[in-house]
Amino acid sequence: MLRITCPFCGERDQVEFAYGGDAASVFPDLADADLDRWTDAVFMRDNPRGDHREFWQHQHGCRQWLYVVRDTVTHEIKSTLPAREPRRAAATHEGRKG
Amino acid sequence: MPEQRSALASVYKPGRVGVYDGPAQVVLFERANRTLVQVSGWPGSFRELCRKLETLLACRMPEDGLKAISQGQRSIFRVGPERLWVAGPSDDDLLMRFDGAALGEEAVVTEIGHSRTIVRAAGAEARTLLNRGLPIDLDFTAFPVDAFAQSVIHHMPVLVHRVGDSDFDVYVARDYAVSFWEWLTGAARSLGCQISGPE
Amino acid sequence: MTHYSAFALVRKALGGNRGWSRAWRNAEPKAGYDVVIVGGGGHGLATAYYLAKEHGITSVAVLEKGYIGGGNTGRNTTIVRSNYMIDGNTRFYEKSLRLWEEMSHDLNFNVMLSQRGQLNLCHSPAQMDAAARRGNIMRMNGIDAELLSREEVRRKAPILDFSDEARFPIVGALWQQRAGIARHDAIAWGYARGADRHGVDIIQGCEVKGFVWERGRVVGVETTRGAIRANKVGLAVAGHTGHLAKMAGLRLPIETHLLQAFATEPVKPILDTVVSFGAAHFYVSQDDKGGMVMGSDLDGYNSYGQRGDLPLIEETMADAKAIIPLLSRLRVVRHWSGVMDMTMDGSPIICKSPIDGLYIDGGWCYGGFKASPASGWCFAHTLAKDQPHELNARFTLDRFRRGYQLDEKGMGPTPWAH
Amino acid sequence: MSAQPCRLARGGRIDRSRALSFEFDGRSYAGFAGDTLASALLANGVHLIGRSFKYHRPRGIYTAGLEEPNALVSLRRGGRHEPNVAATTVELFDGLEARSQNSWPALDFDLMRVIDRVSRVFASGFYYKTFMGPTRGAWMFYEKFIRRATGFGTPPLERDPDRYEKGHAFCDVLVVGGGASGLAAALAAGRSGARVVLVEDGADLGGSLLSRPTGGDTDAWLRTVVGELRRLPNVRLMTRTTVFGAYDNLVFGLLERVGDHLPVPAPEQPRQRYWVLRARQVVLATGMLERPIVFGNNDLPGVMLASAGRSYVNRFAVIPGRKIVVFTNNDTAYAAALDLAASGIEVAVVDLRSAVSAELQHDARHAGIALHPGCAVARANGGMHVRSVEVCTFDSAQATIGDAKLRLPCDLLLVSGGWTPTLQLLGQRGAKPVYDEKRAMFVAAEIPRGYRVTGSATGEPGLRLRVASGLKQGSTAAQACGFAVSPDAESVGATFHDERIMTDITPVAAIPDPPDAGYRKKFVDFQHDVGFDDIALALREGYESIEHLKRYTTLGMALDQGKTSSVNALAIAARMLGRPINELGTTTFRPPYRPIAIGALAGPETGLHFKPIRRSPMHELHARNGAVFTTAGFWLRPWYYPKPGESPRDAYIREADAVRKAVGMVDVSSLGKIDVQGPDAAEFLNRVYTNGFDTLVIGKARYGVMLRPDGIVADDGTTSRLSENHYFMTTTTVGAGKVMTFLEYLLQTAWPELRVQLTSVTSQWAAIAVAGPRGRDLVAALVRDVDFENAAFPFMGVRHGHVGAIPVRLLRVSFSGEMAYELYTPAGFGEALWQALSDAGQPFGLVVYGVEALGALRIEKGHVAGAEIEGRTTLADMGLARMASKKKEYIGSALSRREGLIDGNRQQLVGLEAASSAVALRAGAILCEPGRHQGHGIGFVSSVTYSPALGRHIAMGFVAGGMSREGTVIDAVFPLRGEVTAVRVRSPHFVDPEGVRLNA
Ligand SMILES: Cc1cc2nc3c(=O)[nH]c(=O)nc-3n(C[C@H](O)[C@H](O)[C@H](O)COP(=O)(O)OP(=O)(O)OC[C@H]3O[C@@H](n4cnc5c(N)ncnc54)[C@H](O)[C@@H]3O)c2cc1C
Ligand SMILES: NC(=O)c1ccc[n+]([C@@H]2O[C@H](COP(=O)([O-])OP(=O)(O)OC[C@H]3O[C@@H](n4cnc5c(N)ncnc54)[C@H](O)[C@@H]3O)[C@@H](O)[C@H]2O)c1
Ligand SMILES: Cc1cc2nc3c(=O)[nH]c(=O)nc-3n(C[C@H](O)[C@H](O)[C@H](O)COP(=O)(O)O)c2cc1C
Ligand SMILES: [Zn+2]
Repeated sequence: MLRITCPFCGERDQVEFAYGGDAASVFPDLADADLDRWTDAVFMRDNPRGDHREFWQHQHGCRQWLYVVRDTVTHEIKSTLPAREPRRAAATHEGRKG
Repeated sequence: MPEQRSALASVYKPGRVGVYDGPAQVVLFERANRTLVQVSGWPGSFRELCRKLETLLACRMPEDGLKAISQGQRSIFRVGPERLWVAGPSDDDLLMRFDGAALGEEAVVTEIGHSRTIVRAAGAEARTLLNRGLPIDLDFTAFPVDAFAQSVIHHMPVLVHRVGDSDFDVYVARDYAVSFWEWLTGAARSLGCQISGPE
Repeated sequence: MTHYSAFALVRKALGGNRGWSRAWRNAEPKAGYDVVIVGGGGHGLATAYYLAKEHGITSVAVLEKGYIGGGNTGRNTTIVRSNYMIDGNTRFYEKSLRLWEEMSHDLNFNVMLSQRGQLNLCHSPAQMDAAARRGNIMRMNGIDAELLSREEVRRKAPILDFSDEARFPIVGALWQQRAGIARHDAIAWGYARGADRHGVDIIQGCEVKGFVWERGRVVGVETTRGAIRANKVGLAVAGHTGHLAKMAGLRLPIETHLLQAFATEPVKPILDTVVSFGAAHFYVSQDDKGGMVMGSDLDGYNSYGQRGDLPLIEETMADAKAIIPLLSRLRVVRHWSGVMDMTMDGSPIICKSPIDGLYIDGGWCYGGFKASPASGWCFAHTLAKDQPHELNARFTLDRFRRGYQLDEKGMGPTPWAH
Repeated sequence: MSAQPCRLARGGRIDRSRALSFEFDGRSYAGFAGDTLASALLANGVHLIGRSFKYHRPRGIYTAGLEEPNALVSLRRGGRHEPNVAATTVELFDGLEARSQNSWPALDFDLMRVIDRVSRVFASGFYYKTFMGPTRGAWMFYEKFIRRATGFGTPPLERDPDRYEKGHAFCDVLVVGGGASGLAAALAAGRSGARVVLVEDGADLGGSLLSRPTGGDTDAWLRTVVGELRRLPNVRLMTRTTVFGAYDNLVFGLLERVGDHLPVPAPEQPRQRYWVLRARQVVLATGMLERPIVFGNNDLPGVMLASAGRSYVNRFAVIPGRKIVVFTNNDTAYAAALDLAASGIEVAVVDLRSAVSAELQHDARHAGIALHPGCAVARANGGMHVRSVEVCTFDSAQATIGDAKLRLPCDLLLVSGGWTPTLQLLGQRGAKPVYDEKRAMFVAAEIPRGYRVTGSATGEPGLRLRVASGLKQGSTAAQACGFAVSPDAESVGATFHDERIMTDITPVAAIPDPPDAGYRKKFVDFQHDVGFDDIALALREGYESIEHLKRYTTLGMALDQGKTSSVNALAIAARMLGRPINELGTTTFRPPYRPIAIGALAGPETGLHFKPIRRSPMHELHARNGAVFTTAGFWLRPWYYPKPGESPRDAYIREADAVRKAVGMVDVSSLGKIDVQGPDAAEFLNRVYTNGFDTLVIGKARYGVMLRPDGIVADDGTTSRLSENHYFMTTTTVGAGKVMTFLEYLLQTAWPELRVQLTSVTSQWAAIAVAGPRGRDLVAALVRDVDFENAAFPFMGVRHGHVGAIPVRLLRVSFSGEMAYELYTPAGFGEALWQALSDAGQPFGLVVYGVEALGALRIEKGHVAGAEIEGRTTLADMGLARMASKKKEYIGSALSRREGLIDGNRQQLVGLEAASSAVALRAGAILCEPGRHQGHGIGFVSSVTYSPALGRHIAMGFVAGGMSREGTVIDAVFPLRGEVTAVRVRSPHFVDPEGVRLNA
């Protein structure tokens, strides 16, 4: 069973969480109507064997969306952050893309 | 205000659950006369909001999502990074007067008093009982008095609050209340359980 | 090679069973082939077989990193059916079922196709409507289907929960008599033996680690047993499609997820059909040995780990008991899992890739066992003719960009929810 | 009831003061508390227990533990019937009933035994080679017979009356195994203060110590250690509990057998309890299991593992034979030989090794044991029970066998082929063991993080060292959890003198047949009847990978999962292939460690409690009003309210009709409700809905549609603006959870800069829709503080008022197309509001209606619902293209412009009506051009109802070309019932297309 450490609630069973999939593909800005970029973000995946950046929601807990790095072979969770934080960080560093 | 009807009204039957010798190891009852208000804010201004609440309620605000602050009849849970639940008796005039005006622009107040049913599980085996469905470590070292956790029991979202050495309050969504009650009393059968009248 | 028959069994038994020959040669890799198929599962082996049989292409190697049939072919719940509704899927899966029906004879290898019928249970009027639409499409395409009432379902499988205790009472079912189960290992071994007879090299313990390139074109593979050249390289590696495609620099509309399966102790026959529960994603059949073979949902997160976990195990066991209460005291003797290539619409991909010389057969999700023969048949066609057969014409990679998804479940691009 | 002819007068760990009676195959026997079914049968001289899986060979008791391959019986009756239970794992209770399996007509006379005579035809994989003719579907004919022949025991045919519980547990150190090393580990960890859970499969603690003679120094040690463990409050001892699986992140699945040792579980107690245990460190003290040697007729009743013989005599005071031969390739079996000889039984030892240590020779001579070194048992003789063994000379260096030397008469043959550490749990974690040639055993190689192995599971046979390693590993595990270990933690090291150390073994797995001996059956996997020859055949045919070998022969796939057979199979295959064992590798260990009942894992999630039920605040009232419920997700919703004798169809038609003619009310509390607040709420809604919400004025509601990112319609509902920054959104019942999650996803992952708060308030509000021409009159009669004039409270208006003291939020929205209001009130007032409406409604002709009538009304009005929003349709497909704002982008807008989504050939929503009022329409029908009923047609019928307003069946459906076909007649084809119905395409707005009624 995955035990995910929610930065707010602590280490919890997987059953409290909902999976949100690949966190590496980011939606383009809504104003960006480029079909290829949207196709890429919505349909295409790196699907790595190893570290995978992904979203989980602490659905039955604080309801935060978390940004998790997890190994897809060992299932070991390497890190967990509130999703809005890396996004914020990215926004200030490289300018907001979406 | 008219009286709220308990979601458990149709299934609540004080008395023993199952047959057993000796005293009950768990006592269950509904805490019917409680209410709940949610106050949310934003990262930049949440501290400020908490300070306002502290003045208003004359009590500290919780720092984390692990431990509630209880004072008198009120308990305050930080259910999210910028979100609080304030629980109190249903005639708590302060909670009834909560609104944006009292707390300012940076607060979002949502009345959720009808959305949860609150059940008390008390007694030596209360912890055993809850752990039949609750995936949270209730050991005293990990979950002392006033600790709380939002989690899930048999697919039903719950908030569990330790209110005493062997007393727990469970907040469950109202539409699940009957199923939760059936689960709870079912799981209690092997422990020796008494249902007392609602509080 | 020995022809298999009851007569041969008796004759060889009299000779102390010493007279049997190898089912397939243990081939050593050659320097090059016309076609190299990566992946020795049902799909890869069927492709090799049909390349040789239908297209006369016999300079073919199947490279398998482990042992043939050890991927999802050897770890699935073996349900075979052709009850697909979306145009593009329907006739492909029916072709597959027809190939299944000929397979034992064609291969001279009993794949034990048991057309015992499948019940797709419905628990609400809305589900019955959806089942009707599916069944009608099947019938219009010459595929057998029936809509059963609760009472008719009870006659087929009296051990399902028809009591007042059922949380999701059975309203009716969609029934396909020609659906059923088959022997998982047999199709790998049968196709291997068939392909071998045509001269195909089956090379086990040979993992593809990269591609050999020439002028932007794939002209072979790098393997743990050296480089092997090929005019065309076909991938049929199931859950590893994304991983191999990445070696070729391709991003695919695929995520790898794990799916579990369960087998119980064997008991005398109690369930004569395949049953799929409509109120949860759960399916069960009783195999010929007597064990109940069961499966349910994905574990729900990307994974290449071939092992499942408790949340889904509990869920599956609860499903099993909910639909067949009598299973309560039967015991699970083993549970295992496979890694699957889940596409963004739940339908497969059989096409030329954007890279010259590289062809893809993948995205089978959890439904590719039944597809093995038609997949091999169509992939062989695509490899041989350099263009798709009309049956796999819609299984393209660009359907996502173009907006022609084949979303049988209407789930959208959340593969873990398909 | 008979006496127990094979029970020793003294000794053992049974309770002679508690005599028990039990039945096997209808005969009564006596045993004692503390017996297993196997030991009690042996005490009564019963050795023949069942027939084998494939060849129906007689089988007896082979072991004294859960690794038992042979002695499978059926237990109990009715709903408690259990097939395939190993008699060695059944604790005896009074009145126990057991039956043998797989024989007909009787256990000692089984007709299917003929198969054994022609067994070579049924060699491994025979079914792949036959049953293919004469016709193509021939297998369907043969399969019936095959299925009847296989299958072992019979399944239960009644519902299981027992309950199952689940528990969640947490600890610092988990110790698996309650033998000497496990107890030592638990003690060391426990003394540090760490929270320790020790799990032992058996009923008693002690593991292999319990198989030693009673009264020795180990018993004293055991008492001390267990005594102290019981006193430590931080240590929990769980017996009769199996760790069946080691899962990710040090989470373990445990099964506690609470009531299996009783005739029926104690009152209110469950039969079994499934535990999910999360540990921080784990110590595996799982011991090791003995394995057989393979030789002719080695499956005969009366052949048994040496350690089992030792257990029976010492633990159960049973003498399993009067004249015993022990056949071994190592030292450990001498312990059994000596203990049995000490009970006054005649024992001979046949040892494969020519050189047996002087010490052993001395002990044997002293005990009067005849020793035959350098010899092998080549065959067990006897029909239903071993009568003698054929002993041949054996050259252990070459592993070659000589001629038969002598025939030793005996009635019990004990075998020891070496030991296999129990490493299944490590294997489940993907840590494959490696073969140690010298010790002839698989030992742990890589040890996963958090795991430790101790005791004989490491391959260490000496008791003193096992205890020492247990203490050590217990301490380090506690330390790893941050607990300080006191110096005395390891002070209970055992001081007792050590026993026979297994230093010397001649690793021979199978004894070749002596020259000119003729064909002999030699079994490797007893439970699946897989023999030596089957392995040879599989390898000959190229199934050389160890996994192919397993699958082709079914080796190790039975209930015992090869616990006694897999190492021998490997050794035999390695020898045949001329390759080292390590090169072949092992097959994969998978959970469960021992078979686990489905019911146990389902726990309390069964029957009506399979999934919880969500109930509306008015649920009880509906039930009292005779509602028939239907499911929507976890919700139960009133489907219709039949009057006595009324059919479902009549009921919904009556209900729908009354709404159009007077007024009706329906419970819509299950709709998802989301409170949306914050300065950016308007902007947020603009981004997630296809239409605009910033322009919505305060006090008004608007219908909105959301797309998935891929441009397909996801959900719909109304959203009201309560104040500048406060919106109240509703969603569909089934879509509620998904929508909430997706909105939070967008806010937190994509647009964290938006200041919006979302709260699910689905449970907070009861909701009632009142609809019909007299709806306003009814509502206005109750709500006195709102002006209901059309101008003051127009269509799509939102107001706040009271019914008596009950606060209500009123939305003038309409799903039915009638003049309608949705009334929202806090859930605890829902019943009171419903009752008030109900009471006040009589004069207005109020009817209550369910979701079927709701469906009828919305179809008449052309509103889409779940059958249309089915995950493949676009806004335009549903005729809602006008809702796609052109002024802004929103989620899904970019991809909704893909060519496939704007393809002119897409199927689009239309209304359909039966050409004649006598004809019924059906949902799920396929729409076709007249007479061209092939392929996928040109569309399908999504929703159907009988329209009371139109007096005929009407439908919604999707058809290529959509409304361009208006007025044409096409075929609705339903081959499942052989029906073709002509239908006319028309606007889906069947009733009041201008909206006169709802604006009235
Ligand atoms: C638990 C479970 C239940 C299922 N139930 C059903 C069902 O009931 N009905 C149904 O129709 N389908 C079912 N499926 C799906 C079905 O099993 C698969 O879709 C199908 O077997 C795929 O066949 P394949 O030949 O493409 O893949 P596989 O059989 O997985 O073969 C792919 C092979 O490629 C090899 N490979 C991978 N990478 C490399 C490399 N780099 N080099 C060389 N070789 C490589 C692998 O070792 C593997 O043997 C189920 C799947 C699972 C896991
Ligand atoms: N002559 C002999 O009798 C002899 C010689 C050499 C070795 N041995 C073996 O040495 C071992 C003794 O060493 P030990 O104290 O380390 O082991 P043990 O066998 O005494 O204890 C292991 C215990 O672990 C329990 N166990 C194993 N897997 C379990 C699981 N998954 N869940 C719950 N319980 C589980 C078993 O029931 C057993 O009681 C014995 O296996 C014994 O047979 C015996
Ligand atoms: C249809 C089917 C039935 C199976 N039945 C059994 C069984 O009765 N006993 C068993 O041990 N394994 C059974 N297995 C599982 C295999 O032993 C094995 O777990 C599976 O092929 C996956 O391989 P792995 O566990 O080696 O990774 C079955 C597998 C399949 C696909
Ligand atoms: Zn959290």
